[in-house]
Amino acid sequence: MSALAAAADLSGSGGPGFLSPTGAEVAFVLIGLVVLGSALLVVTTKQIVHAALWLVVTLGGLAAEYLLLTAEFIAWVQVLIYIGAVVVLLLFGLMLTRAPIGRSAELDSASKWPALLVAGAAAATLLTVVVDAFHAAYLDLGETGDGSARVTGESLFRVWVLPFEVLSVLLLAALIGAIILSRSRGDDADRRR
Amino acid sequence: MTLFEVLVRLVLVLLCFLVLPLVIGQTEHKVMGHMQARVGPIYAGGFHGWAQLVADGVKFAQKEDVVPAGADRRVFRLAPAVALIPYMVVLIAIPLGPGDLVGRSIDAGVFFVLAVMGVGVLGSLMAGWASANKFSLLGALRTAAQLMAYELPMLLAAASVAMAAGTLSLTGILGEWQWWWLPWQAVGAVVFFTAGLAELQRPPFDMPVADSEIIFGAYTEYTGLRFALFLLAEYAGILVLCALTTVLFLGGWHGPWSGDVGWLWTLLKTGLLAFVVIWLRVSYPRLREDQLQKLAWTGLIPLALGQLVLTGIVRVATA
Amino acid sequence: MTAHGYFSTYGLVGLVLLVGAGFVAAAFSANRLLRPDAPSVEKLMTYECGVDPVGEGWAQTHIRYYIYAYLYVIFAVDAIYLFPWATVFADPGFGATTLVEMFVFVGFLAVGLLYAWRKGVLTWT
Amino acid sequence: MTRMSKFPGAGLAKGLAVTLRTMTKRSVTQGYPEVLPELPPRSRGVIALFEENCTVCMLCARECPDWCIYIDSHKEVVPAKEPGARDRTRNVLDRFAIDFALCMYCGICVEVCPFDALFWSPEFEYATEDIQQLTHEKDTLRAWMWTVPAPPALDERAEEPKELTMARRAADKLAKEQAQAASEASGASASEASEAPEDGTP
Repeated sequence: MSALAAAADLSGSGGPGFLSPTGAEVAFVLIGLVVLGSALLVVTTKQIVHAALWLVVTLGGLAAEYLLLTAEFIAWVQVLIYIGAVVVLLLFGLMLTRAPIGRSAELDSASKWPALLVAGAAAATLLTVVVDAFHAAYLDLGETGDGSARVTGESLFRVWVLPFEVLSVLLLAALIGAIILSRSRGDDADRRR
Repeated sequence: MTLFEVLVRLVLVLLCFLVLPLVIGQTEHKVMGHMQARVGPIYAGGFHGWAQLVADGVKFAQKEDVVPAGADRRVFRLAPAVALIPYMVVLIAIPLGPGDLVGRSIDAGVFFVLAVMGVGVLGSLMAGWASANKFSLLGALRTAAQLMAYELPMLLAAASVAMAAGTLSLTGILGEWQWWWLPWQAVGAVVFFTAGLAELQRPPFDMPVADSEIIFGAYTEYTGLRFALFLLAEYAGILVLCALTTVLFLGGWHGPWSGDVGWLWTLLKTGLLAFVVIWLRVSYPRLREDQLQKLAWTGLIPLALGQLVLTGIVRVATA
Repeated sequence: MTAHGYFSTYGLVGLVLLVGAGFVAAAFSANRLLRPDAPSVEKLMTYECGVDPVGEGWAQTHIRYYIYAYLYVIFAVDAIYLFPWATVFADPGFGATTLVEMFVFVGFLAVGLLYAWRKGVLTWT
Repeated sequence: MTRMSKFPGAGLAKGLAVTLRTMTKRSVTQGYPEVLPELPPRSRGVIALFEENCTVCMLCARECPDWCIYIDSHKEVVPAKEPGARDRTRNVLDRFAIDFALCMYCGICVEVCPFDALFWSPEFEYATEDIQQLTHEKDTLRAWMWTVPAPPALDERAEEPKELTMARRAADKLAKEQAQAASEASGASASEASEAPEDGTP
């Protein structure tokens, strides 16, 4: 969220000033606040399924942010993979194991302050890195198309082919790992019986 | 686009969303009736009971809104809206005819449609969990398992068409479409349509709402208008699936005199597919859970991968 | 596509979202005016074929079911890459090489599917 | 599936063909409230009471498996017709009711009735909105008697029903006695003349 704001701020005379924001920028900040709020609710709510549902709001808000940054393809990947697959996976897992309705006391962790510290530190690091890397960059939303599937595909298959192929190995490793983890040692004997 | 034009498009999308699912629903009543040697509804509205679903809607609107005591009230109430609205949003990207006869041409068309449609299933999951009912929870679990098995073949089959056209835009795909894509993409079409049926939980893939086992799955505790919205979501889902299959695999508005009556071709093909959906429901028994998973993972996914290979080779060879 | 076109497109999508939410809200306001409200203990009881509900909603399910979920997420991530690839692979300058690159990518995952199949994960137990 | 078909999916296609063919045929639905159904013979709709035949023997009420028949009666003295004879008593039916909410339509009461007072009627339109109203009193049961169809005709060469044989025998006997009495009254000459032609016949 602050990347764009910082960019608008630091770019100085290069682009339009941050004191007269465009509609897209206003919407960006507002949605950013929604994302931040729902993200806080994800970690503070005492109802485990509600946490997963607030996560949907957070991820959906992020998708809207991507859309505002004209990263069309990534936005819909966000919806398809994170909301359509990962959250469904989470909910599925919760319902399979145990998802009581109402507050559960065990959701209050004793280590919440250290956790907050770690999360804060990680966020600060990321923020610093991002601001440092892009502080002079100004994303001109007037020239869109940078985030379309075609542009993504071109850069992926012209420049980033090797990481792409390595990714398939990573996915394969994840797949095999998942299969092995889900099959306990006595499983084969069970099957034969 | 002027403000007036925007308004017209919004109203048209809303109208399509409210009227066409009702038409499909009424057709289902009548077709299903006659296929089972019955006559279906005959009283409401006089002529062949055409107003049956309108009467149903009026009835639903007057019914008490019961939220079970053990339920999570907020999630329970929100679920129907989450199930319904994605299908309406999707309608805007589906082209009805050539040129500008589309709610709005979206660059990432196919991808947008598939992503947004996937959100709808959250509604069923929320409903199933929030009802505090064993049947509902089982229904939600089955819904999730079914989605996970069938979303993938659907994605792969849609990717095959995107490969053939070299674009993700639905209008772009129709612009590239040639008649010989019909045999070329036939396997993909079957995979897409079957997987779509499974995502809509229509028979023979209606394990998540299997009434003889778990009452009505995730919707067991719902009454009145909320229940009606879930039903509307199901029929809107049929509309979206059939329209999408038409656009991706059957050439959408392409056909004789498509310049003048292109929209009629789209509606005709969509209607035909909707008839097939109803026909399948009447003809086939429900698949068991293991058969469902087996069909998806060892049947549809390999078929879809094969279609991808075929599309890729043909496309590069003819380029 | 120009920026104006892009934003007006997604503006329209957002408007449809609003119209949909408005439709649901209007339907429920009308419902609120029309419906009766007479709750009773029996009516609000969880439905369980007419007998009083026993225990809570949760029932024990075998965790092996979960492997399908993993498989799906992994393959979905894979399938995502097909879309940007689909738009460019037949363009001049890509062609057969890109096709083979994708086949290698899909091939790795097909090996994974084959492994899962051989391990009996895909057969229901 | 017992037999594997030649082509994969042939069974699926066959299923589709069946439903499609059914769709093109006329439906078998009966338009009930407008068009009354043609009930098969001996339909068991409701149990009717032929009150005049009932002797309050209580057999039906006792045999009823779910005790849905209610009978009240009182005794009434019939004064002797002839002087010196004893007065007779007879049972008078006060109430005869069947609770059709309990009745399971087994027909045992109809079977056991020794005086043919209970009958099956094909009448079936007696649904009510209240379970209490399903208990029907004897006037309703008597009124249903009018809907009881005539017993079905016997087979062509079947034996005559016992009732008819007995009735005819009684009637013949009566006729003979009357004839005899008449002949005795008219005198001897007339009786001889009438006897003469009988000689020729065996």
